[in-house]
Amino acid sequence: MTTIATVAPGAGQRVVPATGETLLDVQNLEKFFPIRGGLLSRVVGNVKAVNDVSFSIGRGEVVGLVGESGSGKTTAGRAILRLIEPTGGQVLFNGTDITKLSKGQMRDYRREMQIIFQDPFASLNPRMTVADIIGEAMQIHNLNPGKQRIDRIAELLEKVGLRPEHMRRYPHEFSGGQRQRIGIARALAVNPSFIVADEPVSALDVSIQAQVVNLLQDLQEELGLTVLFIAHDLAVVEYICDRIIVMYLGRVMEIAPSRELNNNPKHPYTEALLSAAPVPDPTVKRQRIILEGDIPSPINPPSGCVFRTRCRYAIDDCAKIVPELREVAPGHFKACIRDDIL
Amino acid sequence: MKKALFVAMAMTLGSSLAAPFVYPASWTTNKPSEVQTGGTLRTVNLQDFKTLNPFVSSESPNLPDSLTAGSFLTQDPVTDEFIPYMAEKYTQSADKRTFTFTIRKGMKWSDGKPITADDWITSYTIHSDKNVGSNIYDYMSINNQPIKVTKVDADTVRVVFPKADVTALEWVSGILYPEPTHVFMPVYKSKGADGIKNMWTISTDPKDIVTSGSFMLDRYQRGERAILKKNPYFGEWNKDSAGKPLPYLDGVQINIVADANAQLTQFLAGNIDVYSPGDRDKLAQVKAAMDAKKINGVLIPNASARASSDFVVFNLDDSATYKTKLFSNPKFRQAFSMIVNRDAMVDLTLGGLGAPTYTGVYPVYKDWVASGVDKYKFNPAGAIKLLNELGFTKKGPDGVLVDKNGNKLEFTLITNAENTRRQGFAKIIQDEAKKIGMKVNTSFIAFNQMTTMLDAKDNFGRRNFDAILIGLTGGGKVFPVSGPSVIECSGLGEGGNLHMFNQSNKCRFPFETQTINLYWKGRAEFNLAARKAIANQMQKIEAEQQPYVQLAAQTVHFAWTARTQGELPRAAVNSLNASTLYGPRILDLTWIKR
Amino acid sequence: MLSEVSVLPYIFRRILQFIPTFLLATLLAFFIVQLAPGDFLSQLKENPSVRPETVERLRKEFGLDQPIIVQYFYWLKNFVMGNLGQSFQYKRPVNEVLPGPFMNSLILVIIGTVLHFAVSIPVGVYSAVRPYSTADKTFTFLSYIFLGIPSFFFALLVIWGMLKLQQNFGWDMPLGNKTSSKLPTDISWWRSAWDVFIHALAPTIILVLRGISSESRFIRGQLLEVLGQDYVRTARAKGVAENQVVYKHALRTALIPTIAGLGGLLPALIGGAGFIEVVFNWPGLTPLQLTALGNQDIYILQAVTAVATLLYLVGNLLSDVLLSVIDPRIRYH
Amino acid sequence: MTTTVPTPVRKPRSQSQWSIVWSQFKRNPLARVGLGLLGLLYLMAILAGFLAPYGLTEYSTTDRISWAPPTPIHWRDAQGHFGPYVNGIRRDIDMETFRDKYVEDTSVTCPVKFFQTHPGMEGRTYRFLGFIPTSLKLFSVDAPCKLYLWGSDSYGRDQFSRVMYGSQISLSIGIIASVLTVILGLIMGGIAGYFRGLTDTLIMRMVEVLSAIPELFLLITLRALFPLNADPILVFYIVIGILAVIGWGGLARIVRGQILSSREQDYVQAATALGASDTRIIAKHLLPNTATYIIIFLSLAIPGFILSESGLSFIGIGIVEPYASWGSLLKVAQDGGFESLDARPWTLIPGVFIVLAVLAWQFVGDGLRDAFDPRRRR
Amino acid sequence: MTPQGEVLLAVNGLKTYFNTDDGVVKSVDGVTFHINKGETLAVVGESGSGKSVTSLSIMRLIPMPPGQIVDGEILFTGKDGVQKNIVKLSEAEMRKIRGNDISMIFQEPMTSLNPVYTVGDQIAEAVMLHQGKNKKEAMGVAADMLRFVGIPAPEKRVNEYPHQMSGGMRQRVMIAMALSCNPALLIADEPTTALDVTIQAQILDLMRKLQRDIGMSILFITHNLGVVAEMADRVVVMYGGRVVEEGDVVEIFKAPRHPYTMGLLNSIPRPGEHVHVPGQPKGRLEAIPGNVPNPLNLPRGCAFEPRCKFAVEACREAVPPLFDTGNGHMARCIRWQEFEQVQQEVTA
Repeated sequence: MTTIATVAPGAGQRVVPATGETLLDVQNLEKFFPIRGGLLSRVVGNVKAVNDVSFSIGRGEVVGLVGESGSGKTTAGRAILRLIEPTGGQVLFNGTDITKLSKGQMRDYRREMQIIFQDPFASLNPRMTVADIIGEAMQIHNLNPGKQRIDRIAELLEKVGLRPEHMRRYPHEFSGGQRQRIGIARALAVNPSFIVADEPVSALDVSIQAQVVNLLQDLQEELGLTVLFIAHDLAVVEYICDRIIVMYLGRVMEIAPSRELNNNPKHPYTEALLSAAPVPDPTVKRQRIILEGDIPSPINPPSGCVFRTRCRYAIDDCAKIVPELREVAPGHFKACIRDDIL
Repeated sequence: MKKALFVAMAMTLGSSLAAPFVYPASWTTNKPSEVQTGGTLRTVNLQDFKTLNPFVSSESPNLPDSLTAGSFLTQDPVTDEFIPYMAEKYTQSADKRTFTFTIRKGMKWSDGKPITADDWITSYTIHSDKNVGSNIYDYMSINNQPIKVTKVDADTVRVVFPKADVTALEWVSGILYPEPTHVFMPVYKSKGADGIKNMWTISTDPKDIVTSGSFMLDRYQRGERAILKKNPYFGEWNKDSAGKPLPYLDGVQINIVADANAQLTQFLAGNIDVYSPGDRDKLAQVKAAMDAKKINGVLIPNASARASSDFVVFNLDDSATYKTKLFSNPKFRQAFSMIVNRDAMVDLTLGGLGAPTYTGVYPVYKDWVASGVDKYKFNPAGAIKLLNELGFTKKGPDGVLVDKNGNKLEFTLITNAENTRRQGFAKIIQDEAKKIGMKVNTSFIAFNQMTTMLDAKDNFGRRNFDAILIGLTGGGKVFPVSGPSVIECSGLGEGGNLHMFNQSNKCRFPFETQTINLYWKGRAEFNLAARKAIANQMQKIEAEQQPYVQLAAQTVHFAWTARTQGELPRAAVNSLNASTLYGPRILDLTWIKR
Repeated sequence: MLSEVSVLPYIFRRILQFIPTFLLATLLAFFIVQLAPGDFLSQLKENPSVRPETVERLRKEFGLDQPIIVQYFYWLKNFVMGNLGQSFQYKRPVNEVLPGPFMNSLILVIIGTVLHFAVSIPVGVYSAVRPYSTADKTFTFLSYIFLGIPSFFFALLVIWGMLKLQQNFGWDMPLGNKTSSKLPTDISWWRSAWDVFIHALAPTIILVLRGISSESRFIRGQLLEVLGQDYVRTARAKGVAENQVVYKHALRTALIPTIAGLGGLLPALIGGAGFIEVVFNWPGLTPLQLTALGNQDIYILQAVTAVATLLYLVGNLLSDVLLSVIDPRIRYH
Repeated sequence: MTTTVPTPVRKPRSQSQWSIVWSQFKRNPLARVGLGLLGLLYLMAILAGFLAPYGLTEYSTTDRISWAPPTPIHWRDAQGHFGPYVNGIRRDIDMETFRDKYVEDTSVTCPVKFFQTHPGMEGRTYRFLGFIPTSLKLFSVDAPCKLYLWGSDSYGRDQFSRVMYGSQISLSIGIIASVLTVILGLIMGGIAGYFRGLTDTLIMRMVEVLSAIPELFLLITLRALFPLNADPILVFYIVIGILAVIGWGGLARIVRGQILSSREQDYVQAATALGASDTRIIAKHLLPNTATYIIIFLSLAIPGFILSESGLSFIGIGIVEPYASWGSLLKVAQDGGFESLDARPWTLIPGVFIVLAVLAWQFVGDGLRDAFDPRRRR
Repeated sequence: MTPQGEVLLAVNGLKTYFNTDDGVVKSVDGVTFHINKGETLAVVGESGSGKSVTSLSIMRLIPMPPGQIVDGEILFTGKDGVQKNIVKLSEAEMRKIRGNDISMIFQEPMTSLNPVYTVGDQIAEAVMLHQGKNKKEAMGVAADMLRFVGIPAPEKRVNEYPHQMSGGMRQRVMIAMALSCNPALLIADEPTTALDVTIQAQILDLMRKLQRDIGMSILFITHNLGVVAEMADRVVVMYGGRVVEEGDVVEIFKAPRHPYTMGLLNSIPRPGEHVHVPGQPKGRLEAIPGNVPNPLNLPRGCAFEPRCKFAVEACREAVPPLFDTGNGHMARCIRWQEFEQVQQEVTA
């Protein structure tokens, strides 16, 4: 089932293959935010939020994008949808580079690519009813005109586990979990094939998280959606994703199928991340790998490997060489120069 | 001690050499025996003084006038006669053009230097220098012919007028004051006009200000007050009828306040001694405070009419617009005069304290106002009749009269926003006009803007107004009719003259030429009765032609605290003899009762 | 120090940004005043004896015959060299005319600023610490009333009241003006300073009453909000006494917006002092400006505008600097 | 803030933001008082013609009356009939006190009549609710009597009627000026915030310039530029327009800030993701978001402009004859100085109305601000 | 109730209510539990369960009004060995306890430090307040404490402002501040919720180490069961303002006796346990249906009843009592005895 594309070593173009037919292909994606300073407000530096990120996602695949705050995972997710204009690289959707599209052309692609947000409070316009919120997309793209629209909204609400009569209410009348369902219904309104789920459960109460995770899983299976699932919590990602991308300081550290990543992490950062997550079992007493210090500032990231300052395996070369993302096992990629560890 | 002795010796010396000027006993109600010397008179001015320089001062009242003694002659406030003051005597030539003045001996500047003939020449020379920009530069000539002032010898000055003129003595007493040669001449010679202009500012050290008058500057606190102190040399040549040196006062305090309400506050609080209530409200306040014994003082309400006028002037341009043609028709102006409800103006705007006016001679000149000039007094029916004659026979749907060409009887009346009295007059005109179908729009704008309108021309060469409500003030007692700047219709340059209804520099109407001719005839007429007859003739023409539609004149009121003494006899208390700063009194004869 | 390194370029940059604002404001003012019909010389027309050629001569002398833009650049050049031009009315350099009224206005503004903060901070704090108490409600009610009365009319009422006190009780009230006319001329400096202060008091109070009314309520709201902040809870959890919590931990941050508004306060007070200076007969900038407006004494107007603009800019700079002192987050960013 | 105070989830009531704000607003007693007061004042302005017994400029130049005090209303006449009536008045100028003296002429009695029309009296016709021409008055007395409920001015015009008519200008001024300010502020702030870059810099510099130039100076000089024969009321509204032109800066700055921050809001991102156009985002998501602030701004700016109007009258560039506003009526009292306070206190009534209107708007504004602010909700 | 070991703090029948316009919110409604000396007690619950209000009640930091401690007692034995009822103490007495006997750290390290004072100042303030040290000595203590909590270069860091530090560093500062006066009890209100997982590991590690060294008790408030499993000796589970289950940490995780606890445990994905394998059908989490209850509108009976799959008619009628299920394990469920079988079924 795994098709392996050629990896051109050292070349700018790196294609990290997807499972099955490729839907989304991200190549050398870059997003730099300029920092202004000095007397005349000139650009004095860049926040390299996303730096040379490449991966691809197959149709129907659920891919997790994991990283701590400052890793650039949310920026990457939004840059793929051009909600933030990327400063470099390509995003091929069904073979079309959407970064080159005009605003008008992009509008058509927006029907295909949707996003679900983290904060169920901030992502719904408080002044619109549920029907307006879900119907807005249909209005923009002229879908389901007239009476059909109401039916479609009702159908969507039922699909996400709400009742049709909820459509006349306002967001503030719902709980966090219900709002997140509304956000999902909005994303589904245009029948997208690809969804970026940007930490969709992090802001929810524990008992509600499972509901939403289950819902997403059901919808993904039912509609055959392709999902990029962004999260900081490996446990949730492992649970629903086929493959996982681990990011740190704007760069990809490791890409691997979920089980492979969990059982056999190849990158020291992934190893630490897995180790740091607390296990809800008081009888298990693990030896922890505790990373020292903080995540460095993305304005001034370490030279060479960005993780080296916290890496227990770091050697002198790590400061000199920017590690390439390379395949170390079938479908398993890592950006680390050391093969003698893990 | 030594100094006092020296001063006393100087005084006796001075008096032995020269005869001092003795103030007639008739100039004050007080007997010399009652007078107490010392004390400070506290008065008030409505704006900050801007300069101490007599050559550039243009405001009124101003400090240089307060600090000057006067000139060769002075006008007796009671008899209106001109009597020698800084001149011991004077002679007049047979053609009445040349006057020769012999300077009084013993006069001194406040720094002790003698006042000489040179000081008049200095004054004349500098005021006559165009580049100085003196406010009285234009007074230095009459009808473009210069008045000549020359020094005959150290004690004698000759003044030659271009022609015989009844106002010559007024000029001599009121325009040309001597200025200290030893202060100004060196600067004028070295730095010219610019040097003069930079002298004697508000911030100049008071010690450097040299005056001839009874007081000299002690201190000037900008925006707050001017403090004057007695000029020690003045008393050497100015005595009261009992021979006491003048002035009686030690000092004068001129407080500066921002507006008329603040002025009233200061008087009611007992902070100032003299005050002229500007309108009925303030008069009532003063009266109430005096009745309630909050202030111990004297109030003379309705002392006389004011020396000023308010009138409406129309744009009588020779431009072929419908409106100027209408305004140029005397019937229209007569009709307009007949809708001016002057009684209502007096009653409602002036609170009953005033009188209707029909001519340009201010009503304070009781003897000069012609009788029978009220032909076009308030008479709406008469106005309608005249307007009918002009073709305004029917009213439009909005109640405004229209003529057969459909022209509406509508115009805009402008007056200045600062003046509530004029706005009140405009309002009454507007309301009365409306009743007969004449639509008057009112517009209240800044005074500067309004005066600009009088000669500002639009792209078609027309002046851009319909009618303006404005007033005039100033003038002497000798021939108190409107002066040449107001009535001269030709021979004047562009702008700047007050011939408001016609500034085309051409005499459009026969009455214009008639009036100016009569005026110059009057200026040369030395017989009072004949001169009055000429003034009557002029007023008759004015009343018939209505180039300026006169409205109403306010009366003036005087109040002072009981400690303030030395006012003019009641008969002489009127707006012409009262000073804005000191009220109806001569400052030199004023004293404080303790 | 780190702070100085990062603050100085910031201030310098602010000053650079001020220059276009200043130029635009003064140019605009210059144009507007010249657009109005008439000029300083128009008033000479009232005088029957001034001839047209006199007016023309003076017009040339004052440079009023030049195109406006030429006049502006001429003014600007002189301004840069410290020469504010010539006042037409005073016939003196504006440099000499302006300082007096400016200082007088400044007296009101400085006493006003002190009063503004000295009253509004305690009142605001008290109301925030005891919200909905009787005192809080009273302050609120009073501030509503003071916000509702037109200041010029309030000034008239106050003067009237003071006059009645003086007339009926013989108390010597500071009825307008800057100094008492009754004092002898040779008094000590502190006696005359006291005299000025007494006279400045009533106008200043009326001047700042509106500001105090809104500021105290603003501070109350700010403080109430800060008192609900996490770090205030932290301070309480440490066992810090309540008044320390309020004054040390909460007030400083609560005052940040107030200080940010300081920049606007100076010109607002100078502007707001206007009516009150007129009614109270205070020889400040507004009476100067009003007579200058009436007489179209353009260089006075230009100077007042320039001073007001500078004050605005300096005020902004001042509040920026103060903010960086009070709030380290600004200093380091 | 963490969960120190539990924020109760409200019972599911299907309410919009607005109905929540309204229910919050209703809980605030001062806001309720303010709203009630405003209701009364604006009703008064709408019904001014009906409530005012006389026309705006109605007075007599023949039967002259000046500063008449409030007319006493009598209830029981000599015959014992019950019902309101007034006596005729006689005026003298007292040349001792220089004040007008009025004596009731008991031989003349005129009943106060209700709901009378006054055909043929031009000054008294008005348009009821703005369109029905009528001269129906709530109350009036026939000549020769005068009914001055709140005294008269120096021309003998009825102060009560003038206050009624003046309310139309005073109360509309605030609304017009603040709406103008809001429109300008929204447009300029919206442009600056949405387009950013050079446009933003230019607009913000303009804001700075406008706030740097003294307001008084701008008002007086710009006022001098208007055509003279323009209707005074039009000129006055232009002055108000100038006020708005001077005053939009603060609002623009805030609108700009709000737009800059709302652009980053997730729901705006969501709309972008859905393919919404710029226009749609501005109109449906960004501007409505500023609505809260705008409403509060309006309700607090309006009293400011009502006060500004009186300030304009004070410096003589406010509304002029024949029109009247509370500000110009108060200016009459101000011009009278102490005499107004001592001898004719009824001239201060317009000032009371200014204070009331400002107070009421403040109450409402503060109430709205609290109601909109979830942190201030009770 | 048989407390094992020496009781440091005992909360008995605590009721903390808030008056809102919509009615009285019974945030904490009769909560009873205790903490032994040297023990870590975890209080678990979701938003609105009353766990934070409980901790603030212990500190007497409930904003009053609108909050009010209506009933109950909080017995605390401070460093002086005297047992006091915190509810009855005067404000001045309470101030002596806060930061000295009982310290608290909060969820949001970004907002819990005063932005306008240096971290040194803020730590020294507590030291000066409770230990009577002067400013200089207190700053020395502050530096020592920063070193103690593992902040590098503490002498330099005392002069820094909070905004110059990362979230993890700030939380360390908070801990340093809390421990500066050797408190007997540390209340940690979700101290790692806002932190990244690697930083969370650091902080949890630090707290464990510090507790070992100092021997204080910790009241650990959290919603993260993984953190509970790692940190706690005993656990109190709260729901709808009441304790629904209490017991030894191993007991709670192995044999929960309340459906809510059971639901919580089942609904979280466990690291490494449910890893998805492509091509195989995905597993499902067992979610608790329904929503977190509205504190204004709690059911009359068991607060969890509307979401409980085991609910019977009797659950609706009255609030169930807290049943002692043995071994100091208690559960507020009338069907607790039946769950032994259910538990076995599930694990089988």
